[in-house]
Amino acid sequence: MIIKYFSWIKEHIGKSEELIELPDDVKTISELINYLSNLNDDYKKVFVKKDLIKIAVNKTYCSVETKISNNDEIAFFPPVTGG
Amino acid sequence: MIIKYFSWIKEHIGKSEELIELPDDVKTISELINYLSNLNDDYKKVFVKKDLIKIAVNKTYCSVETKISNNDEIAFFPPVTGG
Amino acid sequence: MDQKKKIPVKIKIQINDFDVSKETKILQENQTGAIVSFVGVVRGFDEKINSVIESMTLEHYPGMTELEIKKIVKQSYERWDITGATVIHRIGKLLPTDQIVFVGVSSRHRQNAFDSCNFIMDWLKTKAPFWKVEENEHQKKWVDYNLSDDEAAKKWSI
Amino acid sequence: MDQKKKIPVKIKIQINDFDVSKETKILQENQTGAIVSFVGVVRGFDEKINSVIESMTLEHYPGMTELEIKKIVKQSYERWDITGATVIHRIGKLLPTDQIVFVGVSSRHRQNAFDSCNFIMDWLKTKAPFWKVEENEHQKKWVDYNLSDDEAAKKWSI
Repeated sequence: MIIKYFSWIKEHIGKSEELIELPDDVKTISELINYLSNLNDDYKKVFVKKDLIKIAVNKTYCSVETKISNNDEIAFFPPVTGG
Repeated sequence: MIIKYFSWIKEHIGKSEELIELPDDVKTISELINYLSNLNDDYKKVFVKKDLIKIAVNKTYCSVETKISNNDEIAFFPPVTGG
Repeated sequence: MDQKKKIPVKIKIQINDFDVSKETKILQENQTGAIVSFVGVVRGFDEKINSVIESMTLEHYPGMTELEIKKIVKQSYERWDITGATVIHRIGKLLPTDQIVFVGVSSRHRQNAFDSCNFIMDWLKTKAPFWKVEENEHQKKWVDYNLSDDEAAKKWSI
Repeated sequence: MDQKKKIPVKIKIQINDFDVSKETKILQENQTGAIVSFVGVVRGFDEKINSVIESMTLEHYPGMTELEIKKIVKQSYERWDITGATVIHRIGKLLPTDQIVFVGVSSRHRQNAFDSCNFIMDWLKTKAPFWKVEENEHQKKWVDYNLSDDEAAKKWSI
């Protein structure tokens, strides 16, 4: 699974993109967030701000309940500020 | 008094502008319209379409009741179609 | 709202074409974030009279036109917080796809720019003394005014 | 409304500047009477954080940005009778008064052009994945999103 990070989330986590092998018991975005948060404090500090984070699966907005698989591209980013 | 005509009104009356000496008993736009309509048929044919004619005194919109004097510039024109 | 505030206002009635980029750039300055502009264009067919338009000629009432547009722009900047406004209207003979009118408004906030530009166009359509005559090889026809333009202006309830 | 109708749509994400005149001209064709365009510009001061902006850098999510803008434009032309739409958004480093975004919509009737351009901007502001960071000699600050942008988008009730 590819995970992409943008804006201040990218800076807090220290990378713009990473490849992970999705554990079998991680089946939703919500479970992925828990999994990452337990990896280290950088993730934890980002994901406690859950209300400020938007999520996309395969370049489409989704919610924390969305089901995911190892082939998906996930993105975490703040509310957008373009225009 | 200067009277200006625009668009199809100018074409029907056959001139874009004329100078007239305002008779003493013509004190409003309404009276001016009656006065002109009695001059000849060209005016009469235009001014029967009173509802389709806009009026300005000294370059400001006005109504048929507006008082006028010999120093004024009057204009008769159809509803505008610019933009 | 400060009734005395002055903003840069440019009003031109001209035969020549205008350059939308140049006019937009003039409206950009340090504290402007948004520019909304309207460009009106000569169409090649008049659906109301089902007729091809080969050319169009615009006449106006010199002096009164400028006064009326000034009034409309003044109402616009008294109502919305805008930083600049430009109105350019062409006169004379124009061909299909030619630009007729430019209305550009700048503001710190985009909705003010959208609303005041929309307002200026609606009022220009019903108040500024311009008249169009549409021409083709068979006829010359003064354009009838649109009742819907009166309705459009009314939505601003002034 | 014909759900299958196709109109010319141009969507570009680019580092380079754009030419408003050129983009407006592309939107003009025989049966278009009205073009409404929005230009967003970098401001030199951020009032919310009371800070001078010396430069701004825009990043985006390649691929998703284009998809989201396409969806917004599609909703726009399914809702209004428009004849063309162009969205150009710049990325990379920009300076005060630089142009950031162009949204242009053409239509036979001006109110459709005003409304759909306004709609596209409101939705682009809340959906298209761009992020701005404001820079000056003392700091680099990711721009906070505006709650008022969410409110603006809601007025279209979709």
